[in-house]
Amino acid sequence: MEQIYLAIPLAPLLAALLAGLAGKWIGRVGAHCVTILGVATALALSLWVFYGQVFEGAPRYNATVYTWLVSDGLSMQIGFLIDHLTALMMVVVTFVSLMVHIYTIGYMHDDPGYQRFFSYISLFTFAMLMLVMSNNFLQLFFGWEAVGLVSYLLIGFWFTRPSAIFANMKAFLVNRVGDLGFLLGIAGVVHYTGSLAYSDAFQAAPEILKHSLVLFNGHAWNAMTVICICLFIGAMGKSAQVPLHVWLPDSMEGPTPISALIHAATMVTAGIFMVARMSPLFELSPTALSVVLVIGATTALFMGFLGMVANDIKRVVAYSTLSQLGYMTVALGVSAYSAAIFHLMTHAFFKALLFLGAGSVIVAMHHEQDMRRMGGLRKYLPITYVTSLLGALALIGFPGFSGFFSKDALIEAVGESHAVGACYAQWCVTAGVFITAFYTFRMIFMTFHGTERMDAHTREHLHESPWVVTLPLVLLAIPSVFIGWFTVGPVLFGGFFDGVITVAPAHDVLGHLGHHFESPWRFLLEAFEAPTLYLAASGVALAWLFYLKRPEWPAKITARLGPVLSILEHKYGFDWFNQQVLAGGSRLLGQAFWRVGDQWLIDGALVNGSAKTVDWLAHATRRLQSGYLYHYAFVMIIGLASVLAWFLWRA
Amino acid sequence: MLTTILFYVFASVLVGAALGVVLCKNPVHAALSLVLAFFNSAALWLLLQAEFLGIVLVLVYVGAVMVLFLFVVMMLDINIAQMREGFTRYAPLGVLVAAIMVAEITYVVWVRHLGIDLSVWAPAMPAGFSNTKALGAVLYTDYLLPFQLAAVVLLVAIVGAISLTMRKRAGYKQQDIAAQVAVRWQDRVRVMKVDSEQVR
Amino acid sequence: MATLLNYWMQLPTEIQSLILMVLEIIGVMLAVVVLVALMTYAERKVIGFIQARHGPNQIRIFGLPFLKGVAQPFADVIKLLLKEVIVPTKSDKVLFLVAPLLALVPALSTWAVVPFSPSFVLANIDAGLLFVLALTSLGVYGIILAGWAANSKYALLGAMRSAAQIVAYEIAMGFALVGVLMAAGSLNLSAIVESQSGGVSHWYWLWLFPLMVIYFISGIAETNRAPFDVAEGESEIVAGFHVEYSGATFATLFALPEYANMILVATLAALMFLGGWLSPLQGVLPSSAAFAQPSFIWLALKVALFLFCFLWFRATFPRYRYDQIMRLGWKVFIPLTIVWIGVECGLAWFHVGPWAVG
Amino acid sequence: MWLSVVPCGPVGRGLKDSTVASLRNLTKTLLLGELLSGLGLTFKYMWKPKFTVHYPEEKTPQSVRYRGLHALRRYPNGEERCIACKLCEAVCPALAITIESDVSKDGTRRTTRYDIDLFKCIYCGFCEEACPVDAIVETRIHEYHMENRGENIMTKDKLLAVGDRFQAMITADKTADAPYR
Amino acid sequence: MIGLPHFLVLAGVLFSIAVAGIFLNRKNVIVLLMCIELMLLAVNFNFVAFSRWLGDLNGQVFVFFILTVAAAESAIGLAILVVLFRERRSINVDSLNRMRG
Repeated sequence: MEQIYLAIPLAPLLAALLAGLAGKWIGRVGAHCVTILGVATALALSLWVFYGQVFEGAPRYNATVYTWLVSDGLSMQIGFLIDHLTALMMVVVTFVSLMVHIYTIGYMHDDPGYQRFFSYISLFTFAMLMLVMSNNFLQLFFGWEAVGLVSYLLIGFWFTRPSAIFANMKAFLVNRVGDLGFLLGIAGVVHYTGSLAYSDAFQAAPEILKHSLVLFNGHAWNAMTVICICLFIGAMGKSAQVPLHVWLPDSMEGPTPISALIHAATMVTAGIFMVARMSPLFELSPTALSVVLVIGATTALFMGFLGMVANDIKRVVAYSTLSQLGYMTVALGVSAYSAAIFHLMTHAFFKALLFLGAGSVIVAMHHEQDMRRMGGLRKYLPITYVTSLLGALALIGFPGFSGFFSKDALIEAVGESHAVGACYAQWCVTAGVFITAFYTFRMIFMTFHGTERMDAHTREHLHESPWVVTLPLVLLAIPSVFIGWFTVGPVLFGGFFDGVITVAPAHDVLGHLGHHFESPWRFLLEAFEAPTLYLAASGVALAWLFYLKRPEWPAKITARLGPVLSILEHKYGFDWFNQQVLAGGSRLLGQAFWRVGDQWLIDGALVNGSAKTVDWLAHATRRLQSGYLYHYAFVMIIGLASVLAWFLWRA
Repeated sequence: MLTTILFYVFASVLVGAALGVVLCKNPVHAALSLVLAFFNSAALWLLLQAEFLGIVLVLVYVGAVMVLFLFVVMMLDINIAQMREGFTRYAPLGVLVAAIMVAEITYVVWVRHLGIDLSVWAPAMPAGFSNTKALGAVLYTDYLLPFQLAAVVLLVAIVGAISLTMRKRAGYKQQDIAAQVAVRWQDRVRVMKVDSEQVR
Repeated sequence: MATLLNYWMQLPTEIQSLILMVLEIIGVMLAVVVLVALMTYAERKVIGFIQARHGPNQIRIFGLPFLKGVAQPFADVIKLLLKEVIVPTKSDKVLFLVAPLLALVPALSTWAVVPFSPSFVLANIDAGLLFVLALTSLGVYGIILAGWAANSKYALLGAMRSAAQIVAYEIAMGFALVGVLMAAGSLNLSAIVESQSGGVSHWYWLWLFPLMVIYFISGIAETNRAPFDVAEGESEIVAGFHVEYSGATFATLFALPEYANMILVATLAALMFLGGWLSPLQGVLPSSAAFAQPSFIWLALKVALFLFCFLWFRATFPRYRYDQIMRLGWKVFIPLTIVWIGVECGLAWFHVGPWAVG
Repeated sequence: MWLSVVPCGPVGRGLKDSTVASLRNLTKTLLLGELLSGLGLTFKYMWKPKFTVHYPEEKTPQSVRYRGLHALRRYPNGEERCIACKLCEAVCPALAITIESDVSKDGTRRTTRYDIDLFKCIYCGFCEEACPVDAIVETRIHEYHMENRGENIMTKDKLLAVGDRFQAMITADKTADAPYR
Repeated sequence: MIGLPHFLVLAGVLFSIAVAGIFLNRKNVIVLLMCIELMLLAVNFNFVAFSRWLGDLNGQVFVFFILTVAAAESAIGLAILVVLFRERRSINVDSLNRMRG
């Protein structure tokens, strides 16, 4: 088995290396063939592993493959932890990745960096697999950072564009902030447990609880809370939670396939996955869970608002991703880890679908991303339209679609929760449903319906995307629609994650819900009694009204709601805050350090200062160094007399 | 009594000679004063029964080093007037420093005693004591390595002095004496038989 | 006479010995001076003979009919002493006058340590050989100062030549004496002579023959005698360092020290290589025989032999060129002496020959 | 320089020849052969009889033709031979002779001045050869000296005095030489 | 009675004269060298005197070495001087400031 587990990440790695280092050699076809083969292998093996884990009841695998080094008793290893969670993640990652690979063939068709791109996304798959498969913090961190690195490379894939460079720098820097917290969390875990392995850390978790840290003005914090919050800060970075979400919309500068792969389906879910994986720790700290909950709820609602005003098709999808990540985080916050993972899975499918659909539209529109120049694409891109519509329905939680099951279960779980902030979270997520429905269909309507606002040239060249683009759309649409039916029962309420995710009995909202769960049908019917469905419907309706029926209304409303819109258009000022306050502050600080510390102290005082001192001394000495022999003789003699005198005086 | 007289005679000449070294305008006279100083020092050392060193001082310094000095002084065209510039300007300083040193040394010698009973004449040497022999005995046993090092120092000084002053002059002819000696008449002269001319 | 003796007896013994010492010194010095005078006569005579001439043969002592010409040097001395001493205008007058004395003093004072017989020596000091070396090295001052003080190009050049030559040959001379010193194991000249006792084969001339040759030739060079008399070099530099001297200064600068040094070199050679006052018949005749006894006569004969060699060489060999003289001194004699000292060390190590060392 | 390490002979000679010669040369040099032979020569000459003539006491023999101090001769009757023909003055290559003439009391032609500058005279004897009356001659006298300035001029009186004083010797010499002229 | 202090003071006076000489004859390298020789002589005096009074020959051995080194020093010094004179036609110390910093 170990070879199989090893093969799963190594196949994409090998493919990535081949495509990246020998890209010129193997050519475009060779590059995509080899990477698709690699990812397909990984998918096949993942499916096999998943099958073995889920249906054959294979035991949970936890073993070290390679010991990197042992330092002072701390062993740094590479190992695999294969259980239901991992298996599920592996399947999701490899599947979406494979779809993106295939899709990329079409999407990146004329790009000069073709092989490089394949190399990157394959490398990304490897990194993500390493992340999810790891059985210790070190490897997790490696995967975490590798994912960050590849995302940096991919966002800046078109590195000639200043905006891309800005975006990848932003993503990288914001992720650094999260990574610092993550690293601190890992350090805390290692400090208290003395081991990097999950199993040891989770076993020793109750021990950590006994410690407390004095931070911030003498307030004693429970060590576990601190560790968990630190870890969650990492998750905030990766999963783009407020306030570390700013990188994600900007990262849409990258090519669309990676938006689908990284910023919708996989990388951003790393944080969710990580928190779920760390559930034994988080469960011990209600405080941390509440933080998670509040942050997630805030993200879920307020990022949705932003989606309402965005005009860039990819940004709309990106904000919806943020919002949905908020939903998942809320689920984590209420200890409904299964719900979070479930939503992660369904979201991976339909969000990848939406992104790829958007990409298809963008390709068709010759890389025009502004929805205000679209409209009526329905008849030009029928497959894209249908699949996108399905994705959108799944996203808004149309009954029966996968998103419905996951989101509804999630909202209900929040409702069941008694955690601090649960009320706020429930309000947020419920309102979020309406928002989601509105902006999603706003996008659909603006893109595929209504008047055709594109220019004539573009319109003449409008045609459906090639099969390599549409095939992944179709393949992703299927699970987007149907996967909820089959999985809602076992995953959410069937003890799928027993022994993998720990939930304290007091927090077990899903267990509570599970008592009422009978079947997906029943679940479906119950939805009609809940307000969420109607909220979603009204959102769709409002979108229809604004963007199809009365397209002039939004402008009027916009005029009325100037300040609110301004806030939304400025994305609540996060960017401004980051740019001006944080970055500016940092710059100021840096400038201060530069001026005072570097230029004045180090350069001036230490480096140049020492040189100048030497120079000054040398100049002073130069005066002594007259070159006249007798001066030296005089000095020697006078010195001799003085020394003699000193000896006499002293003795 | 005789020693005392001799000491004072030699010492006063020595001091006078030293002053001559310092004050003489002409470097040749200064060098000669130094010779005199060395000579008197040698005499005083003989008084201290350091015969070997006394004679070596004369042999080495007076006989060789000072000749060298005189050589150089005489060969170089020295502008005496220029050399004396600043003499009076620095005289007070020199005298001051010298006076300070004299005072210090005198203080050390007369006041501090150095742990030696100063009032007595040095212990008499045993009969048949040969300063040279004793010195040789020490020099070739305890100080063998330093002695050889001193020899090396001298050798290096010789080589250094020669290599410093040696210069190749253009058009300087040298003879190879070995080759000259090795020459035989057979190499230079050819005996030829020449028929006498016939008168027609 | 008796009263004089009585008066003498009343003097303290220190004064007595002091007076005796002074008398001895004066005696030796007078002897040397007289010998120098005779030496000049002998020189002229011998060279004359070698050149098939008669040499001086006119001046007689008080007009006595025998020994015609013996008084010639005394006549010369009187002539020189009576002549005017000319001091050049631009010369360093004090040094010009002091230089001859500086040449004379070491030449005469060296005699203090020379033993003339087993019993008679002015100062029998331990480091006699060193003393000799030290004082011979002083002779150069007279010459160099004479040359410089005269403020004449020729004089200065001659002085430089002479001084360089003396300094150069002093080393070879010293090395040659080191060989003797090693053989005798003493620096005391009397001890050196004593250590050679036992017949002609015990004298050092046999075992140290190269050293003797080198010593003697170096001695010739030291005294600026022909064929090493380039310091005078009439053909190039007129008369060298004494070109400006005349009268008494000439006599004291040139004649006296040169001949005194010649005699000294010969004496030392005799002392160190030919057994000094030891009889050559020591081992041949029974030890009680009169001719086997050590005597001043033997020393005188040996010295005479060497002195004759001085004259003989002068009459035989043409003058060396200056660079050849230097080459001979530095490149031939010094290495040779060192080589022979090495040979001597080897011989002493294997106890071959009459060595004190080893 | 007598002591040198002797190199082999010039290139191109036979090995044996040059080697033997070099060895011989080397031995000669090392044993100071040439110097010793030189010394031997001088030593030998020291005992050779002296060539010196004890001059004031001994004198080397002189030819009758020896040309020394000048003299003016007279006839046996005491009359001066010189007739002031000035041939000697004319022939003198060193222009040492100065003659002035006048008629004498007895009406004959006679010199009033006959000077020979001995510093100029090169004792060639041309004057003697030129003289038709054998008046001016060169005697064998060569041991003469001057003590004052001007004494180098032999005046007529001095010359006649010399002739008078050594008349016998001059007559004998000329007689002895006569057959060969 | 002559004691050790006599010699020591004599050496001290000698040394001081040499020191003064360096001040006075600051322009003449040869005299400077001679003053240095004089200083060494003064030091040697102390060695010899102490050696005599302490009955320890090591002092004289030191003098021996000092003589050696001083001889070497003056030889080299004079050689430098000769070379210098050849270059500059002067031994004026004032013209020897090429080492000026």
